[in-house]
Amino acid sequence: MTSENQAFRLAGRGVVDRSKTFSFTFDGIPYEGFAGDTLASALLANGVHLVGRSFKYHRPRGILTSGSEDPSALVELRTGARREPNTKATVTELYDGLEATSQNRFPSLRFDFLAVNSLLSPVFSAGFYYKTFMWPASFWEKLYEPMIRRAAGLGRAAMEEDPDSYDKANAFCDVLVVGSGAAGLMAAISAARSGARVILADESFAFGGRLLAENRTIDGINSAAWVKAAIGELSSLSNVRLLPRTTIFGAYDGGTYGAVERVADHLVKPAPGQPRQRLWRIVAKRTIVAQGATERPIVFGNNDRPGVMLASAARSYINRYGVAPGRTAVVFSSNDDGAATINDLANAGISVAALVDARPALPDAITARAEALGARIFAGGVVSDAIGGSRVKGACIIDASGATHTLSCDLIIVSGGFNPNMQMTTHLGGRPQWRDDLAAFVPGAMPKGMTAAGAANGSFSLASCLAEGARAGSAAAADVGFDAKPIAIPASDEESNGISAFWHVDRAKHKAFVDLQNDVTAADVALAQREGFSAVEHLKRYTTLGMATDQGRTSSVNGLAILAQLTGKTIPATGITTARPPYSPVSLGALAGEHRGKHFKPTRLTPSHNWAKEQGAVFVEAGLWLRALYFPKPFETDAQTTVIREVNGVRNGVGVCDVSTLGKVEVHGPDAGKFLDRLYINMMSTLAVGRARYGAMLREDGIMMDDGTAARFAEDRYFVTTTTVNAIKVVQHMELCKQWHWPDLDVQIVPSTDQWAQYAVAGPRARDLIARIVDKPFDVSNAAFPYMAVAELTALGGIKARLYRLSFSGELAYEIAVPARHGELLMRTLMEKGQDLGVIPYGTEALGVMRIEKGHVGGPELNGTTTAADVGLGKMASKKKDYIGRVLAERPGLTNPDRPRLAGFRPVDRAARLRSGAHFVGRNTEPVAANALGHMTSVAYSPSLGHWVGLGFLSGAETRMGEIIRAYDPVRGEDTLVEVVSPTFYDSEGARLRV
Amino acid sequence: MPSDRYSIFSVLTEALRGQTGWKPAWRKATPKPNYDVVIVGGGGHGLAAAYYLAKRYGLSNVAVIEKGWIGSGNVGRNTTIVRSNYMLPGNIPFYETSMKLWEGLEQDLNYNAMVSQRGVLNLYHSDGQRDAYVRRGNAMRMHGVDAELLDRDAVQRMYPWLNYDNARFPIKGGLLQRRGGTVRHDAVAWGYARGADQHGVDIIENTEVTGFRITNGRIEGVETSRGFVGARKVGLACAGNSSRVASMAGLNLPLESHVLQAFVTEGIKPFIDGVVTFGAGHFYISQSDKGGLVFGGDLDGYNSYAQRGNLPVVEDVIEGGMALMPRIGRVRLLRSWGGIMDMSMDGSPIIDHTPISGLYLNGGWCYGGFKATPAAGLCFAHLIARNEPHAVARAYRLDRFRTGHMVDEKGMGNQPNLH
Amino acid sequence: MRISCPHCGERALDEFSYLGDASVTRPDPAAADAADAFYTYAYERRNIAGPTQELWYHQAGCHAWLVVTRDTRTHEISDVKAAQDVALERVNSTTGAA
Amino acid sequence: MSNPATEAALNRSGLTISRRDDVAMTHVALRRGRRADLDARVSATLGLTLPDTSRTVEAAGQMAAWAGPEQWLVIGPQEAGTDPSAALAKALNGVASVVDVSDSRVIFRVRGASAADVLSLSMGIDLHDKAFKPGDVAITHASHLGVMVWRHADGQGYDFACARTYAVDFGHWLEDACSKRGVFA
Ligand SMILES: Cc1cc2nc3c(=O)[nH]c(=O)nc-3n(C[C@H](O)[C@H](O)[C@H](O)COP(=O)(O)OP(=O)(O)OC[C@H]3O[C@@H](n4cnc5c(N)ncnc54)[C@H](O)[C@@H]3O)c2cc1C
Ligand SMILES: NC(=O)c1ccc[n+]([C@@H]2O[C@H](COP(=O)([O-])OP(=O)(O)OC[C@H]3O[C@@H](n4cnc5c(N)ncnc54)[C@H](O)[C@@H]3O)[C@@H](O)[C@H]2O)c1
Ligand SMILES: Cc1cc2nc3c(=O)[nH]c(=O)nc-3n(C[C@H](O)[C@H](O)[C@H](O)COP(=O)(O)O)c2cc1C
Ligand SMILES: [Zn+2]
Repeated sequence: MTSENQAFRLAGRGVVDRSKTFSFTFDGIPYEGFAGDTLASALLANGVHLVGRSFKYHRPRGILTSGSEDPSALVELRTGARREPNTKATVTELYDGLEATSQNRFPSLRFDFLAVNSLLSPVFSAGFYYKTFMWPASFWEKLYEPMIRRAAGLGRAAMEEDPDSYDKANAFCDVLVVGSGAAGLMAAISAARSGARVILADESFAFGGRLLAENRTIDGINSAAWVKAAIGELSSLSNVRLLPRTTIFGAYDGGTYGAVERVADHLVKPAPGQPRQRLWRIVAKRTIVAQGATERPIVFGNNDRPGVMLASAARSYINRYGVAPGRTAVVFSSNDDGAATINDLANAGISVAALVDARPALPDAITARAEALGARIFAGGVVSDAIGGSRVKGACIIDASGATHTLSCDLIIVSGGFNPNMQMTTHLGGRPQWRDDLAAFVPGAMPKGMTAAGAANGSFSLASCLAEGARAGSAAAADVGFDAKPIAIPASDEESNGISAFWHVDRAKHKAFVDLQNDVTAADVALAQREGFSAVEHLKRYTTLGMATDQGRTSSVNGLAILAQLTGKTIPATGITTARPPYSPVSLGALAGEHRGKHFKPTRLTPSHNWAKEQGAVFVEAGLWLRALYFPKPFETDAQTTVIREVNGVRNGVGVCDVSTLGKVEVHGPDAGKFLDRLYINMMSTLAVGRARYGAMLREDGIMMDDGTAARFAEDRYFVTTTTVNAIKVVQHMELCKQWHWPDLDVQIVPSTDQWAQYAVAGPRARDLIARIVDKPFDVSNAAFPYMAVAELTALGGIKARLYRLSFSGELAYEIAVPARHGELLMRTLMEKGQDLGVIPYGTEALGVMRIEKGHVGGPELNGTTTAADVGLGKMASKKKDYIGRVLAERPGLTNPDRPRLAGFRPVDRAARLRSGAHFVGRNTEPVAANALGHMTSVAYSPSLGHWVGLGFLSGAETRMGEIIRAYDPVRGEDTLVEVVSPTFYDSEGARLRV
Repeated sequence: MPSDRYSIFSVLTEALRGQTGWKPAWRKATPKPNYDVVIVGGGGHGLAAAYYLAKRYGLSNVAVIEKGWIGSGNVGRNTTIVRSNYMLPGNIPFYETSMKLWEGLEQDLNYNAMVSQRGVLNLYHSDGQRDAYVRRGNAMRMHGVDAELLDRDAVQRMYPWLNYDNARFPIKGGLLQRRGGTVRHDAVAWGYARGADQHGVDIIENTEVTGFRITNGRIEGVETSRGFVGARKVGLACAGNSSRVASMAGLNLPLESHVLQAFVTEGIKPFIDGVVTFGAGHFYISQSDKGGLVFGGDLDGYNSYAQRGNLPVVEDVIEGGMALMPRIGRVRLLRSWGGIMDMSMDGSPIIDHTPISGLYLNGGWCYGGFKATPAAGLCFAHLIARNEPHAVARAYRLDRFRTGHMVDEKGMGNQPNLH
Repeated sequence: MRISCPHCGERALDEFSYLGDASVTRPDPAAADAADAFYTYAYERRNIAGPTQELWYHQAGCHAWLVVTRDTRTHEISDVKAAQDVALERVNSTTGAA
Repeated sequence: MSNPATEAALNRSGLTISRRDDVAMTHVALRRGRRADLDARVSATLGLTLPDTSRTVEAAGQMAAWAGPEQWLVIGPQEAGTDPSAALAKALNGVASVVDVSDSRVIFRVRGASAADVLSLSMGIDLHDKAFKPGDVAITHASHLGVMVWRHADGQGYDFACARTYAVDFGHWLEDACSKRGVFA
């Protein structure tokens, strides 16, 4: 059923499904098309050629191609949160309900204010902005640049979060075939028949490449029917994965390819749970690039007018989509393939007004056919200019003698020859090679494992595509060990493909565009050359040629050919710009996949997480961990109140804090002690079994790396902890020391962070509580289990446990650990059994307050630039042994006594608040950099002292005790007088933790 | 009369005569036998150094020797962010000098490199990050540099469409330097080249330095792919190739070459006004005057001399982008590329003498040397002309690692792939 | 890039992390020139353009350190060994010589 | 699992996901130069030979999985009142370092004929029959999460051991991979 309004739909042609009519709108106007159409073919079926406006001059733009190379048929697809700017109508698969809008125009596509830019184009030449907008200087920020920026870009990004989901997947194969034209299909079949694992991907929704677009015969049947049979065979094989709608966009090291599959782009929106697109990482032992070739236009006057179309595109619209791209055509070519388009035009009932070919002589068959069609033949002629505004109305032709002819037509078909799609063969650094006979670049030296076949390889005849594809497929399979036998090459009809290199009509009267999207004209190329931008890469950057969404697929070779003419160099000596991934643009959503929003990074939960959540804990991100920051009571309205309560609860009673996030590592083996001696600045081999020791580690450059404790459970069994943030880094460092520095030490390292739920139980009543948790007869008295004692025991009635008499808070404290699965039980039991003791849970905020009160260093002090001496641990360093970092820690810059050292600070006005990040300057000096003495690293309101306390680094800290200095914080508008004091604010003798 | 001074008048005049009167922006010079100074490397730094040598230090018998086309290195492939929001006293005055030079660049060069001070905003997501930014902001303010601390609401007013509500690492605020922004990268190279050329500097392209002539510990000139070129002084400004070039003089530098990728999307109508950096994922973004979103992230993480990277980092960077800006999911990546970073062992640069008399080094710029271009050029010129470091570049000594005077903003130590 | 871990087989780049030059080893801390040697070891880099031996860590896999021979111009990997094996050989050969 | 829609999707793709909470896991690391002794003692205690390559071996309800060079995980049932690691530590004393890691990881089990197809979409290793055979084990990551995976001897399923603190995230990923991708692969 042909809809009436598809006035340009051809009866009986194409592979669209006429039983499925789809409605769509363009700029709000409703149209109809068929399943199997692209937006472009459906628009053409309805006679719509004007689809957009160009970037700089806002000139009307139409549909130049039928593929992913299109520079001008860009639309905004969909609306609202799903709006997709710059979508190529030529590859947008039509679906029922599709909505598209033209872009870069105001107020409408036909009447666009900024089209005046076109009048100003003599001023807006390439690079004009570098030469102007400089006076007066202040106008740049306020006027010129905002103006330039407003004009930037084409389509508009959605305003809201992308509502669709994206997926990632991995695939492995023996042979990856990129492209499913004649070459790709034969490659896939020959490789697949050998049993190799094959992936065949094509960016289109239909397999077949040009075989669908050309009216050809293979093995006696129509090429589209042949494709169907070939795909039928491939889909029956279990060793083949077919990926339609999938663009291989980049080649990466080690045979890795990036690909994007448009899973649901042909639907109004994805089905529930279905991703919109999927990123494939394909690992291929061998890859066959069978991506075909892209036709290039010829540069002539007004060659950007809607109605100017590539010959191959016209054939696609006729043969694949059954659409007539116009009624009367002028064909302008430089090669047989382009010229032969008159056949397809005529078959579709399009009248051929003229065949203009830059070559002085044409093959007889073509001449004869043109004559038979009644077309005027201009051998050795050119189309100098298109006539018409928003649609081609005619063509200006200059014949071989120089005479001018004007013909009317609504279609100008152009063909300047083909550029193999070999971009991906250069992604890993290869350079393409020039072939004079084809007037094109073809793949040069290929990366390991990659070959090219068919038009991508410069083999343009169908017969050679079929043969080369088959050969490449079996060679690839054989290469990776399959018994690949040569397969029969199907017979194809004959063709001629002569070409002469022709790029640019220099007698054009109007602007002649090289890059249609970025509005780069032949004159711009000449100007750039005149101004010295004559290296291809300079040309590109100065004029922006080839930098638009099509990446110069139809323009860059023309541009460099024109440049070569101007400089008198050959094209290969002129060179070609570097191609980069992606081969065609890929949505950011697909590249991000599912890792966005809350799932941007994994979340790590502590063993007491569920319990803490029940308690209404407020959580904080600590690296990948979620930790309880504090546990507010319903009546507590601010965090400060809660934290003060928690600190007081610990200092006066007992509190429990989940410290399971500490990195934990089992270090075993006869040489474990020796090994740890080399890692820590202090001695660990002398630690008695059943005891723990605080230790510090340096990086090899002498700077503090981490601190923690080491406990010794047996002669050959240590258990060390690291800070939460450094857990992974320290294990990696230990493995390096073990495997690389000292492979002769007999030591085994087992990361065990997740094994243990570990809780600090702290406060004067901690012993009472712990005694109720550990199993009898374990004795927790100070005498039996003193400060820094450790033990393996059981708790909660037979559960394996470890007890450490360690204190971070400065109170009598323990850390008790049970296997993580019992972590929640332990927390609940502690709370239950401690009820009468007034037990409370406390979070990392209270933990932090107490460590600052005690003057323990933490993350802000161990910031990667401080030495052990800087943070007050200088005395811990053993003089009797070597350890990582010892030698370089002795460099003068690190031992200089003027280095800022750790000190404590309290506000002179005890009611004042301290802030970290403030800088210190002398009380009576200007707060300028030259007078800076250090900075505040950690602050807390100390409930124990009733005022704020701070830690920080201060030059000459030892000699400034008691001095009053300024803590200057201009970004927060604060300036506070503080007194320099010892960093230990609370129980400096440590009496409380030894009771 | 050819138009060699750029102005609105010359542009209009040329518009009327079909743009035929423009001269090449710089001459295609061929090497002379001898120069006072040869600069190796026609990137931003080499060209700027030559310009200032000629303009400020009166040395015009200068050549810049570039192995490819000028600007083919990192100056032509960076994310164009300029800022002076550093933390350490060794860095702030230097980068602020650079910022001031940027601010007067167009008038100085008579070339519009589109210095665009639309603000650089560093987001923070935790109290610890906030405090580190406060420390930095305060240090800047004490050096007379602008810095503002924004809370979450203020950030939301500037960029309402960032991910505030459904974020793994919620935005808590940011440190803003309003004077920061972007500069049109290629134009920096071209503008300095044109300026240097006008002061008589020879810019010699497609000529590779292949060795050094050194006699009794003194430099005498450079061997090139076009023969020997004599020079009393030679300055290296080879960025990612510094080690390779210095090794020809027998030097082993505290540098590693790493690949950093950058990305641009299809052009879309402007919506990101300034530069935004995402503190919880390695990601920074701005929008170019053409409309492309220009962004980058982490190093690929291995030594490389190939100007390209691999897929995992592409994904990683874009995951950061989507986490921060969920509205860009349907915007498409247009192109990705890589540059070779001369990563130093503390993340800060080196502008100093080498042990070879007359041979000077400008390197170690890591992924932050674009913003430094004017000051690096100036300080390198000063060093070469006066034989002593410029006051604002005194911390950038080559021997600072030996003596333990590192300038390590990030605290990552001698592990350049972690900076 | 894909690295063939001798223990795990070929894996994607994102399973590994990189450290640096494997041709240098931690100097003797007791030597007279230790300060110099450690400076060179920790800071100076040969940073070769071409085949290099480098230390990689199979972070997301078996936690082995590897010595990977890789060309920094092409990223092509020609050899991978377990670092511990290389180190043991080094230790044995020096003790053997002593 | 938790969500009925997921459940339905799993049913459609013929998959089951379960969590094995009843296992004991012991990390065994060779002490230098004691391989022969270790083999002998393991054989005596567990009745199996520790694999040298990335394989699993099973005997009498116990499984030993290669877990890195010179390291293994011994996995067996967790029974009240017994401590398999303690027993193993005693048996291997002096020839291996033995650590109870039963709680370090959580084991998820995916079974069903299409398991490989579905999981291969999202895992970084090749799960094809020829590449990852029954009994093979791999330490790798899936969707940013570290995991040790082995294929069941009958080829019909996989066990995934992931770090306990990431188990919630990992469980989500697994459900998601198996349901959503199963339907739309
Ligand atoms: C992706 C990326 C993003 C970045 N983003 C930013 C950013 O946002 N902000 C910022 O401040 N910095 C950024 N940087 C860093 C910045 O680009 C560099 O630090 C800076 O450009 C280096 O100085 P240069 O311009 O002189 O280097 P280059 O432009 O690399 O110049 C060095 C020149 O030396 C030449 N050369 C090398 N060897 C020889 C030889 N033997 N003979 C002759 N010539 C030779 C090279 O060809 C090259 O042209 C980024 C870098 C990259 C790659
Ligand atoms: N006579 C001539 O001058 C001439 C010139 C060129 C081509 N041709 C004809 O064109 C055909 C060429 O056959 P062929 O097989 O080499 O190419 P093809 O153009 O038929 O097929 C290439 C296929 O690759 C796909 N593709 C391209 N890049 C891709 C990517 N990155 N990812 C996924 N898919 C991608 C395309 O969608 C297309 O389907 C032959 O029929 C040949 O005769 C003729
Ligand atoms: C700030 C900036 C913006 C860019 N914008 C574009 C662009 O709009 N289109 C484009 O094709 N390339 C763009 N590029 C990338 C360049 O084309 C090119 O890839 C990059 O300069 C590296 O050079 P190479 O790819 O030739 O090695 C941009 C580069 C930079 C640094
Ligand atoms: Zn491994």
